[in-house]
Amino acid sequence: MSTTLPARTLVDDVAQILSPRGDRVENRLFDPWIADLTPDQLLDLYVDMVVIRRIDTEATALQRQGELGLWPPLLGQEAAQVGSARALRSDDFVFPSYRENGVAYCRGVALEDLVRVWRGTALSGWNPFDVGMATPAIIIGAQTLHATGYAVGCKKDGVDSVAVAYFGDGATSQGDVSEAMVFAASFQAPVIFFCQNNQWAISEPVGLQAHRPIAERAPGFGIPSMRVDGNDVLAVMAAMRCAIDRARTGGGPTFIEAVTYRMGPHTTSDDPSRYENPVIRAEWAAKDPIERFEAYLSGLGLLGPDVSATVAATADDVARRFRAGCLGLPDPEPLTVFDHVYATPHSWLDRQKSQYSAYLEMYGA
Amino acid sequence: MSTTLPARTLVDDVAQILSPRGDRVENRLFDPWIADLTPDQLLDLYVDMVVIRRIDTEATALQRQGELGLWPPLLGQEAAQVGSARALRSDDFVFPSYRENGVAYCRGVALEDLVRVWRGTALSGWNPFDVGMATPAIIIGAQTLHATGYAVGCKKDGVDSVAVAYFGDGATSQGDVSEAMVFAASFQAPVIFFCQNNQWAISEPVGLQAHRPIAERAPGFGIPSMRVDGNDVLAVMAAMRCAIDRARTGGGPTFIEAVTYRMGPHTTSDDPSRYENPVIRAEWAAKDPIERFEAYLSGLGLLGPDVSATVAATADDVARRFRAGCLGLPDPEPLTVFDHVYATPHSWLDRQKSQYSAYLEMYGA
Amino acid sequence: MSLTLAKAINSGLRRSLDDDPSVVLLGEDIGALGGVFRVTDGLQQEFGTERVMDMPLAESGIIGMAVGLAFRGYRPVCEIQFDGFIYPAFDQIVAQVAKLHFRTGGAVRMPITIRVPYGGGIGAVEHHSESPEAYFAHTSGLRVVTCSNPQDAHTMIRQAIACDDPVLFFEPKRRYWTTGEVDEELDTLPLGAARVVVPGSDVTLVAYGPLVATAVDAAAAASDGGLSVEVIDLRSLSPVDFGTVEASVRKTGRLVVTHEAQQFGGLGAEIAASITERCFEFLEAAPARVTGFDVPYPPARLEDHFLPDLDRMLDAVDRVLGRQNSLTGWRA
Amino acid sequence: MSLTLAKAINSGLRRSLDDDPSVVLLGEDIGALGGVFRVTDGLQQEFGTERVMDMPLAESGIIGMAVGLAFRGYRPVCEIQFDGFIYPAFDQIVAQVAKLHFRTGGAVRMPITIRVPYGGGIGAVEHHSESPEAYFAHTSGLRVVTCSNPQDAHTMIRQAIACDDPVLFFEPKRRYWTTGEVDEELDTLPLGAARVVVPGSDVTLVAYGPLVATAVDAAAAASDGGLSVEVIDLRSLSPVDFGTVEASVRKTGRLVVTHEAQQFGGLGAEIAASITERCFEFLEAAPARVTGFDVPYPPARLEDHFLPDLDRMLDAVDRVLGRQNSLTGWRA
Ligand SMILES: Cc1ncc(C[n+]2csc(CCOP(=O)(O)OP(=O)(O)O)c2C)c(N)n1
Ligand SMILES: Cc1ncc(C[n+]2csc(CCOP(=O)(O)OP(=O)(O)O)c2C)c(N)n1
Ligand SMILES: [Mg+2]
Ligand SMILES: [Mg+2]
Repeated sequence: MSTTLPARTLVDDVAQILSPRGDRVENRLFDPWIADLTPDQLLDLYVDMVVIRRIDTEATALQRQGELGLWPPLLGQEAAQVGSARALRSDDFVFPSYRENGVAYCRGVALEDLVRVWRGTALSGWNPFDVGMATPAIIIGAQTLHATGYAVGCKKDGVDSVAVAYFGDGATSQGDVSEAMVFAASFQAPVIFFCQNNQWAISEPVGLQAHRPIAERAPGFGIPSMRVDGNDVLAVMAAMRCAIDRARTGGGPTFIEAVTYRMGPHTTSDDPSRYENPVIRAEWAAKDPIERFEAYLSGLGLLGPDVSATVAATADDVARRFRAGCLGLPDPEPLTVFDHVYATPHSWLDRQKSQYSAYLEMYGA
Repeated sequence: MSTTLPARTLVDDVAQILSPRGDRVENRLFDPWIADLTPDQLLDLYVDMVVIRRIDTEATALQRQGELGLWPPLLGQEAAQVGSARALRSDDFVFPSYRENGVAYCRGVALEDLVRVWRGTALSGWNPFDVGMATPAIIIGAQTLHATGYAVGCKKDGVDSVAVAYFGDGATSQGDVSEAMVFAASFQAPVIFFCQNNQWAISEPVGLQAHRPIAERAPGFGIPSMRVDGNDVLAVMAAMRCAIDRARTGGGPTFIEAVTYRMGPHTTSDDPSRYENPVIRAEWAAKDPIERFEAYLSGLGLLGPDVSATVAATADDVARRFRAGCLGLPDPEPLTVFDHVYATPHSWLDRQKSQYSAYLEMYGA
Repeated sequence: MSLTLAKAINSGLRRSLDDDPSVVLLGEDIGALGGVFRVTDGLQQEFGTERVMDMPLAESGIIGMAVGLAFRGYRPVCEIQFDGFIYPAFDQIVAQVAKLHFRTGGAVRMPITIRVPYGGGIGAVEHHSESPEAYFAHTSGLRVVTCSNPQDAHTMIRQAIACDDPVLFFEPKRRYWTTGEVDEELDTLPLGAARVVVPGSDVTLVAYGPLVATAVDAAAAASDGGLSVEVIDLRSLSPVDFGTVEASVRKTGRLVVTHEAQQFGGLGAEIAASITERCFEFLEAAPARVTGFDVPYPPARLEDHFLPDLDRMLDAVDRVLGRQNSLTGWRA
Repeated sequence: MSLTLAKAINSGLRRSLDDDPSVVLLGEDIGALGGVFRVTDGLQQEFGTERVMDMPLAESGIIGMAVGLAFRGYRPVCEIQFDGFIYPAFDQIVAQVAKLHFRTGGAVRMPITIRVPYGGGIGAVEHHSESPEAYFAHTSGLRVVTCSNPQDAHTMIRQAIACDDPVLFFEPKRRYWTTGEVDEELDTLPLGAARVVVPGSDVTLVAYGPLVATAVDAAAAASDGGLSVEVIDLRSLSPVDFGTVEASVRKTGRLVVTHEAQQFGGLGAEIAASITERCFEFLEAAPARVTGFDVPYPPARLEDHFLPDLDRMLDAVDRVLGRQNSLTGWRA
């Protein structure tokens, strides 16, 4: 299968495999990349999306109940996250932003680990090396450079693992993201820039960041790009598999813009009623990634009432365990505030810790 | 005259009006933009280039003699600087890097003011508002954002002045330059990004910064761009006039890549023998901007021996005055080190100044 | 008029926009949303998108563009959404905003105000609770100020915007909802002046921004124990009004400085060192510092330990008084 | 073997590249050119372009890429061409390099060395003579060191590279051409330790990097006048080896700290404040600071005034000894 892409933006229109109504659309470039998917695998993608939406809804509820400090919903972006994450191997490495909880789930992050950061018990929920995925990056765009450096390392090591940077439409304005493209092109790094264009950076519409489709930016840096319907899990997977194959076989970086919509608030602290046009929101609701895939699978006869009931039960079970895991997270011990600042002893900090320990002893921990 | 440019790179090849041998080449887009140049104006461009080269040579000599701490030669880039600077009005504003001494000369900067920075007597050679040009920016790329902000201000003020950012090929890797393009496109700022691609960033060839021609980068940001022979003063002027006209008439930003070659060292501290291929250097020597224009003007019958002698005498005279101006620059008074840190009184610094003044009094200034 | 600190800044911004057509507001989400803390609420509606401009998501771009606008005669007021997001703009602030007036021998002024909601105590995720003021106070060419109450918030933001120098304006985000009387006409202190907020005679306690309220509480608690603690609200961090601090220490002979920022190389060190230089002979004890620990800002469930509180302040008061305290008998 | 300081770093880099295949060098112009100061001279030739990599012109990109390489198990050594060009990378250094180990609870190490030629005295243009060490010393999670002689330069760069924490390695550029004996096998002091370079009993003079040589000269001059000045080369700026400084001050009772960096909020303040806290009762006078002024680094023709020299150090020595000095009788 060819991995050569034209230097310029691959697709001028948003590429689809499924129409918003769930009809199969012919796509000569993408079709081969998903031709091998078995009915079970298709169903797995569906289950992933349903479960992730359930986790996301539950997390929002937990935040409303005061159990989480904050939560960044991914509602509406399930296909973009599942389709891309499920294209990866376990030896690949993901550098996410803060919204990739769906990706994290697919990488095998434990349920309670998804919320440590948002409950405020830790700054990271998991060990990145256990799951091949860094923990949330909050500084917009910074992780795109990390992914590039990691990919350069893979190339040095002579392995065919790849790195993926996830980021949003707003992030494309940050200098770091452009620099990442410069470095990735310069060193032909096996990295995929996966941009979820969910139309918003908090209250700012994508039009403030870019006057041209975001996918058009990469070719000028020497990086081929694709623009894909981010609510079409198969199209996303096809694009991602194509890009990954290029990276594994020495083809260098690829940029993917997954066009989607943030159906929830930016975070649970946000109030989109101040800036969002409900008409446009309603239009996007009609393009829901899960409903679309449901229609497709039903058409294939894969989604009878039995299956649907099983999936719902699975999702409920995950939600229950997720909630229990969250509520069971212990508060960290006071003196751990001094841990892991350095990997080796640091006289100043050691003294400070010793003094605070004396303080706690005197006044009671 | 139309100011509409296609969104994508305007010219795939490097646009010329004069061949390296000085023959007139037809160029349908550019020709109209220089059709009005009179013989006198053509000659003026020539004199500018000759004088600037003379100043540049003199400055290198002054540095070798210990009279300047450093000098960044612009040898080879005379056409790029003169052609662009002479397209501007006095109410336009230039944000240069450190190498734009030719531009500064064209903007009317006094001869001795060109070297204050390089002699180390001041951090700026001139008052930017006197000549419509900021003083050298050494942090690579930072000035592109200043130009963008200035241009947004012009637009706010409802005037048709424009801003120009000068920078090099290496600068295009800096995040600030990409951000400047984002902002300029977003606000449709009347700014021209003028990149002198002189093939080198100190010892690094342009290929390390970019795998595609630099002019291709802007369109992805929504900014039309042109790639022009930077050793062809007429082509540069045509491109610049076209871009300026777009900016003045509400057409927004334009990116120009002037393809040229740094014929000298990066600065007088540099040793290109460590990294430069002399064969390629020799190829570029054959495309010299002054010789080319000389041939063209001679062909037009504008450059007889009399004229040449006058030009040489002018250049000699400028060089003499330049040298005298440089040697006459006074050292700053010790206590001026505290001046202009703030525009309004600052108790801490005022105290420090007073204490150092006491110190100087005790130990002798 | 009784206002929250956030609303007091909002009204200060409104007055500045009203008074001077060269004032423009730049920032992420400051328009329709009114900023994530609603500090710019309603201003874009009132003054239009040319005066209150939503910016692309790039802090270096925002500050760099402000520099260009200042060249053109504007007086930009930039909002950095949270303390931890100022670093991408560090180069433009430190190498351009701070230096351009000096670089150009006074020809180019940079009357830029950079508003930064800062500090912890709101249970936030990483990068949303930092106190980076020392970086900027150490940078020649910048002024750095911070407010602790609605009246100062209103007056100082207007003074900062009117100032011909660049000003970093740090807003104590956990005090945004503190309410207080605001008189828009009141203009008692210059921007660079500190204020004695609680007079006292035994110990001088210097605080600023979010910790002023805590320091005042500590002084009240101390006073219950028969101690007279003088609390100074520094307000300006560059320059520091050492005259006011020195006068107090000459009286009390004992100094405690508190801030949320990390201790090593923080403002507390400068205040301790400068006061020691200025009135060594008046000091009865070494100045003590009560600060955040020298760790990155910790997760929310640990921030109560990181943040200086009343008890830690009182412990330091005991220390400078030579009374029993947590370090009595402590050995490294 | 007698080497210049620059060559001593070069040989340290070579040994590190030799000893550990995970070491990679990243920077602008470090390959064919060997760096603008030739510190990496010959290394790309010897180790190839995969170990010694010229980087695109973007400091944030360089450090961000180093972070990714560290994730992958590499030990990147980044060169920032001059002090004043580190600020575009500030966000990656402060928000990523410094915090990742803490953020991940120790799972991800950042053994990144960032080499920075720093300081003035070479008659350079703007941004080429700065001393930004205090910004980094104030940043939790970073280690900051600086060398003053060829032997330390060689040993310390190897220790920094071998260290599992991120290290800012400041190189005193005006001392690059200082020559001295270098023994590659010598490894006497740990990276965090200070060194007494001139023993003395009357005054403690603390210096680091480029000013150690000046301080030693000052001590010699003082000794001609019958004074015994103890000079300490700090070497490590985070952490500071306060044990060594404290021991000295307990003996002398008098402290002078000197650095090129601006004074307000600089390292001198921290050293003065910490030493005052640790041995207040031993101090005979307030610690004095001899530093660059609180102005942006000035044009070359003024740098001799900006930079602390022997005379200003001796003036401060006189001050802490209560002798006649430039501030005798001075009033604000
Ligand atoms: C450097 C930086 N500046 C500002 C912010 C505040 N902020 C958090 S998310 C966000 C919007 C991001 O938009 P986008 O990249 O489109 O991602 P999305 O949230 O839509 O997934 C902003 C401005 C930040 N986290 N980091
Ligand atoms: C932020 C920053 N990093 C590094 C440097 C050091 N430096 C000075 S000029 C230069 C190369 C610039 O190349 P280019 O942009 O092509 O301009 P040219 O010198 O060729 O005119 C470098 C790396 C700098 N001045 N600023
Ligand atoms: Mg978005
Ligand atoms: Mg160049």
